[in-house]
Amino acid sequence: MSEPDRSTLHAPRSTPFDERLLLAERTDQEINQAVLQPMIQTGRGFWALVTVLGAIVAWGLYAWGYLVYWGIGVTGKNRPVYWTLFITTFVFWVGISHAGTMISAVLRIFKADWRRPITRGAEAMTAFALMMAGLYPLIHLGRVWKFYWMIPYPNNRLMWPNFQSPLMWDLVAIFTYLIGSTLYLYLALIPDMAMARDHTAGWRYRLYRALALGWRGTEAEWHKLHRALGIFSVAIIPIFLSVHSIVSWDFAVTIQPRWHSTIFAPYFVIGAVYSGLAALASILVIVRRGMRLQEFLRAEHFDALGKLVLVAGMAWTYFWFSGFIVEWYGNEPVVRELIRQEVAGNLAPLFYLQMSANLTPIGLLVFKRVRTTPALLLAATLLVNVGMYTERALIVIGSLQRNHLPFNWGLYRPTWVEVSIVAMTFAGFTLLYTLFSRIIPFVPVWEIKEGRLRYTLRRIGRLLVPTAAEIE
Amino acid sequence: MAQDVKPSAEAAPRWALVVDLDRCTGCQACVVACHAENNVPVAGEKQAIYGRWMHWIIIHRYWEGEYPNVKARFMPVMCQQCTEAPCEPVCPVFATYHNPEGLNAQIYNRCIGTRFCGNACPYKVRTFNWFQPEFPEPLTEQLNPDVTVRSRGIMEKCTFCIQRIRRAEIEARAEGREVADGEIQPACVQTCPPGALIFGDLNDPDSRASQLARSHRSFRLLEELGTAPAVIYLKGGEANV
Amino acid sequence: MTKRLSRRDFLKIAAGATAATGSAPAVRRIVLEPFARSGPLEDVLPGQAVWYASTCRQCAAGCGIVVRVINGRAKKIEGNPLHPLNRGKLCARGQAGLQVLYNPDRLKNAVRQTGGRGSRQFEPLAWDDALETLAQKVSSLSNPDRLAFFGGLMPDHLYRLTARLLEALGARPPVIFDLHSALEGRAAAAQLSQSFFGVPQLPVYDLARSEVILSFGANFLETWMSPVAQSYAYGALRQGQFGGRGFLVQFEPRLSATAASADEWIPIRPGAEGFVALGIGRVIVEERLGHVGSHRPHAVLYQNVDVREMAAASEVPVETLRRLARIFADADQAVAIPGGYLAGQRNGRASMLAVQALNLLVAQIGRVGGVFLSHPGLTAALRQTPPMDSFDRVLDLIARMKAGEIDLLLIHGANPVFELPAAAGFAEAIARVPFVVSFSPFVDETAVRSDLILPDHTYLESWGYQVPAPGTDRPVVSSQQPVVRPLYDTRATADVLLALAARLGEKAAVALRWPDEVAMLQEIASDLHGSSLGAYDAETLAGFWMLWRRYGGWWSEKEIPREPEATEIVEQPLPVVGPEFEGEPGTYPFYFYPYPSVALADGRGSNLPWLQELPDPMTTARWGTWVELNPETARSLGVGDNDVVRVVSPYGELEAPVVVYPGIRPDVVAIPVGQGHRDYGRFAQAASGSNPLALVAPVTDPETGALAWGATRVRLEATGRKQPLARLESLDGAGRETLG
Amino acid sequence: MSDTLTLMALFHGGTDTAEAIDALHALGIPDEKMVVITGVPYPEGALGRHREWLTLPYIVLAGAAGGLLFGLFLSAITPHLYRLDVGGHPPVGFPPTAIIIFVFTMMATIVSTFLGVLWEMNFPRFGPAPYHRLVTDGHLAVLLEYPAELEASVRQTLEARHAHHVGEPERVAL
Repeated sequence: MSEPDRSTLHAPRSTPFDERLLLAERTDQEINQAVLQPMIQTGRGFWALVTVLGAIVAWGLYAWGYLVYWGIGVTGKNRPVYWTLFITTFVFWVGISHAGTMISAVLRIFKADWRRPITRGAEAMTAFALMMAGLYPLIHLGRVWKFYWMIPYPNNRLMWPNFQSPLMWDLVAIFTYLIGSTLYLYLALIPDMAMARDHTAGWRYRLYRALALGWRGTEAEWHKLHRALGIFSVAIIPIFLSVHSIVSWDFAVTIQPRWHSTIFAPYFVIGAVYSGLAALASILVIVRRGMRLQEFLRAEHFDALGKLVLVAGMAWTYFWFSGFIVEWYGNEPVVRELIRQEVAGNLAPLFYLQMSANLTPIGLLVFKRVRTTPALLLAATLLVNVGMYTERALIVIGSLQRNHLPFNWGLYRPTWVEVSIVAMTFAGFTLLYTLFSRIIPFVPVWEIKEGRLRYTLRRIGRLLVPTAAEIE
Repeated sequence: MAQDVKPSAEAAPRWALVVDLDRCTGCQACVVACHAENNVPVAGEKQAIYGRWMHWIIIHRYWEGEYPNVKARFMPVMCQQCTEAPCEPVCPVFATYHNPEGLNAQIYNRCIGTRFCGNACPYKVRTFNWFQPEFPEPLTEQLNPDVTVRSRGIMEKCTFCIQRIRRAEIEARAEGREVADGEIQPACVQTCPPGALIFGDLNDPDSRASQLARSHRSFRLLEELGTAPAVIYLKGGEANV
Repeated sequence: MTKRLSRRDFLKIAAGATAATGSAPAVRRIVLEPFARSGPLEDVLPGQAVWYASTCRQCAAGCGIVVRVINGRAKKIEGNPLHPLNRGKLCARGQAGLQVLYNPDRLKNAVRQTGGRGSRQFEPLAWDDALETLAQKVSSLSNPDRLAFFGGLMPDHLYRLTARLLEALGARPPVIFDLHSALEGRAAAAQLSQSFFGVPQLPVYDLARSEVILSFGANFLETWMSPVAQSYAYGALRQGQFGGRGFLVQFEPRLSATAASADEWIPIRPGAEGFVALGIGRVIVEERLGHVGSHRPHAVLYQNVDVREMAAASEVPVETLRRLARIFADADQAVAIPGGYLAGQRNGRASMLAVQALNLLVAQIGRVGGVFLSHPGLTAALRQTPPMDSFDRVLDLIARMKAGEIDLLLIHGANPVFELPAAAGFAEAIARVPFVVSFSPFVDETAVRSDLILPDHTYLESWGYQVPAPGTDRPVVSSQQPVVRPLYDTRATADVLLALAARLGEKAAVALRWPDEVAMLQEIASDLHGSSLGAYDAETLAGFWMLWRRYGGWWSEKEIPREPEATEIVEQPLPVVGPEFEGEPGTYPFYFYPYPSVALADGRGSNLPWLQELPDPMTTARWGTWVELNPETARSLGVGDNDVVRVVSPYGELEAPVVVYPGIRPDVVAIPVGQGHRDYGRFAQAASGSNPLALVAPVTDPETGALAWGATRVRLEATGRKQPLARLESLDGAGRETLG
Repeated sequence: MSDTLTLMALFHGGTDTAEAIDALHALGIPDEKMVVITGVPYPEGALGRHREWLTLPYIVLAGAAGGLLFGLFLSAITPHLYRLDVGGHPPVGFPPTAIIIFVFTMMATIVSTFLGVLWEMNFPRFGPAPYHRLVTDGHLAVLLEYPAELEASVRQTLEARHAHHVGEPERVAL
């Protein structure tokens, strides 16, 4: 850390606004530099991190190869627990991916100005999380070398895939979401690429020049870009809703007790938003410190984000409860058995971990101090994701251990292969994100500048309050 | 059995397996017969301990009461060949589908191993090839040429010995006659010493299977799920009058 | 008139016959072929399935089988639909026969064990040299008495040859013993018939047409005697044409699969079965139960029986005895079966007599639904079946071996080192024999201890015949023919003996005059030619021989019942003998119950992967050995499922995981037989398990001399270790059918 | 007939720019002769210029329609091309069809929006174009074409609004 940064993001009470307008005193040039500098100068820590992550990914790839060579048997799956950690992690990553659009699309539509500095970080998270999620449907296949039979074209014997299968819905929905979020990310990136192009040399210049596609910033270009982004942010929201609903239907369409539930779709979506926003908060706290972006990512951003997480958490609790009460009251034998396992059986540890890890943060985030203190916020949001991961494990693995015929019940023990591959995706995600933050301006410079344009200081009595112009 | 007849298959037979629980002695002959007929591999002790076994037919054993008034009952469970099979629609590549004879066909070479069908099946009768099956030489000689040996990563399950059904149908056609009732016998039915398994066509009201299916003892496994299985159980412990 | 047959006719017959036997399938269209010795048929029909009829040798029952052969490779074994014994049905072990033939651990040629016995270093040996060595060993015997032959499950013709050879050499007759038969109590049962009906023949119990069956320790649906035929009958008993449902009561300390199928299971004190039978008999006599009053003359049988005492001794309340007595006596058809577990007690004979007497008492002998003897008919001549020897003859042989009175030991079809109670000391004894020759196709525990292994063909490659024992409702001979050419350079032991005899010359050569076993079989089969009884006949001997192979034997078309008449023995009061057990009740509080595994029988099945993987019907366990404990016993011992316990008897000990078993007496510990092989192939050795015979006391029932395998007491010690057992069922499921 | 000149001027603030543009209008230089290049998107009309009409929405609609048809083909037509019954379901059921159609419609919408906007901006265009690096540092560049005779007045107008770097636009390779 070059410049000494304050232990908390708190503004001195005396001048509540100056920090908000801090950028106002900076010239565009300074802003550019503030963004580009940390990208260009990478310390030893960075390379150390990259090496470690790279090693983990490499090991994970080996594990995958081992899995393909010997067969699914090297995982802990058995009858009846046919889906395990892979699908759990798949659901988890899809969940994480939901924050990006939530932030940049929804907030763009509602003209929430505080979104500006964090949109890009969020969108990048979406794209990378989806890439990781996309691996699992392949990894978990018994014959991955035949995966292309799921691609909608008349493959061998002119057969088309079965569009009644939720896995097909999954495939296309996730693919769509991946394309969507990537294009969205890139579209909003073009002007900044131009900016970077104008201020760099060497390979970076060539890269940025290519990515800028010859952007100049004429009024027409700006206008068209805005229109496109407008359409995107409207179009991507239904997609983001559909994706996790479809993932939930992978489970809900079967008659497996505990899976066969109508509330699954919204429950999964809200859970996704909860974990996604939490993950975003954690990442922002880390990146902010790592890349010295204190100027851009400030108290009010984390405060607002924290509030969103809080709301999502409450909504999740509500949905969880509405699902649970019906199951509990219905008292259907297998479900009853599953609930018994959760409350007092072999699933109890996971269940209590899930509940505590999901509910505690809600309690914490009520306090502004927590929302605005990096360490506390990080703790709270990481806890959320521990909870959400456990929740997915309980739904996927837990439910499968029981069924209508007690004779056929089973248990599950993960193996090193599964753990390694799961670790691989976590490392892979971090790696992509780290590299990304060094190549792409982490905060959308033009959006910040645009936002800065809208503020003027207005005097109300003794106070100087910033007021945003209601123009678009 | 009207609800078993699919409109798409008016003329076609509806193969069904009747399991008379009153006759079943749990002797396991059917299990080995199935291994031999369908090239079902063995999992080995380590895998077996972990619940990975390959049998297409297993005999559930249920305990009732406590010593000394304890009773044990046997219940052979194989693929129920459901009419409304939950395992079929979920397969993304049509590896499992409903054939015109009402059988729940599993196309091994289509299967990519999502194991979705395994989760969807409420009877958990689908077995997955966790590893490449091993047949140390010369055990390969025992393999039935009429049935593929499944590679790793593939779902498999009881087929009602489709190869035997086809063999009988072809023979009958060659001799220009109908397939006689009782002529088709899956391996398990053929060997069952107490004659607890009866195979036949439900669309033929006179077939032995149909007659037994009409018995007051008959029930389906997990009937309440509405999967309309083609395996019909006859309750034990009472006479069939 | 004689029936000439074409293959087409044969189809009809196949259909007709199966319809006649009333077996489930109305039609079974399989064309059976005789195995042509030169240029087998399958060579001319590439890819075409050919069916050969033969006989199953997986146990002594002698079921008829047909084998599907494609391109000279056996693909599937099925029951012979024409065979009156098993009527197209086959048990798990019979189905697994393919893996005997194609077992990866078979010996591929004759071998000599270089580096001494047990070295497991084998050196291939040309058959000529092998025979030369053998002949030389035999002729160099100082005294023919120093030659001993230990046989197990032998085809009849081989037994004949052996007996003749030994006789010609002046040696003692072969000792025939295998664990499976001992567990069935074959020897004892034969003796029982001998003294009861005057013939040493195993009786046939007409289960199919019986209304009430009292089964005393006879697990006739699993391994006892002729399980397939009995299961077939059981099916008829349950859902017969007339809709009736017979009533089956099983007396056993452990709820076997048979008991599970029974209407009533009475967990009886080990060895007290006789008391129950006597009690019931006494009640019948006292209360003049039954219709005919036929028992008047038999009152004497029970003169020194007191019902209360019997009830007390057997822990079966008097009311139960009364109830059962009434049910049994009132039934039109009722039968009581003395099972193998009785024979395995030191009061075996007394118990079996008491049980058999019940049939006499209610006049069920030779009656429909009662006890029969299988009619020999024309097959009488062929009935030189190996008499299962009782255990005391084995002990006597062991003693002679130990005393160094045996110089040459020949072993066929048995694995005494594994099958005999370790305490009997066969392993030590065999070490004292200068030269041992095994005919086993596999390197089992006994073969490893021999100098020479001259592997016999497996049964699917062999010729032979067998008169099923116990037979069925008509005269039957099952014929055995090779269904494939021998895979390896093995040689039929019968041919080896013939060649040996030829080399030895003189009396031996005269006694064994046939050029090869087939010639011998043809001669034997010719006895049956020209009978009008048979299901078929041919004009020429050649034609007959062809059909004999095509049908897989010879049997009468109609059933010919044979009503045995009881001997005078039944005019004396029945003996009341209590059981005795090895081991102090104080130190060894539990009765030890080693029972034959449905899958592995006495252990000869444990080299077949299919059978290793086969779940035990009751525990659904595979691959391992386990200890069955009553839940209460387990609780008092502080152990649960998969906890390893040490089982200690005065003669040895073993460790195995516990199976908490609701269907067993609290004072009984049951362990399945079959596992614990040190040799006998990869699959047998791979399985985690141990041989319960290490615990069994080598004692006999003084009356019959049968091995009293149930007469040992043990104690249990928890080890604190856990060892998961490969169970099919989920232990969490707790054996429930539904969650209800 | 007099030839036209082009020149580029940089401004510091939006206000100056706006005034300059109005003045240039006054000189009779029409909007289409002017291009304003900024590093920051200025709100609509901030520089007092009119909007031109966009084809983008129509491209998007067309794309969406195409996606819908493709989805319809996959979910409703292909099941008939190779008929296979599953689980007692009809070959084509409403819910799966709805999902597939929806997803493909959205996919097409997104993709067509992206391609559409690139097409509208006729990107990528790397060739040299009049541009100034200072733009991304917050300066506003006005690029204008005018008849030679207005030279003096134009320059003077621009000076008056504190324009700098006034002169022949350098064509930068973008």
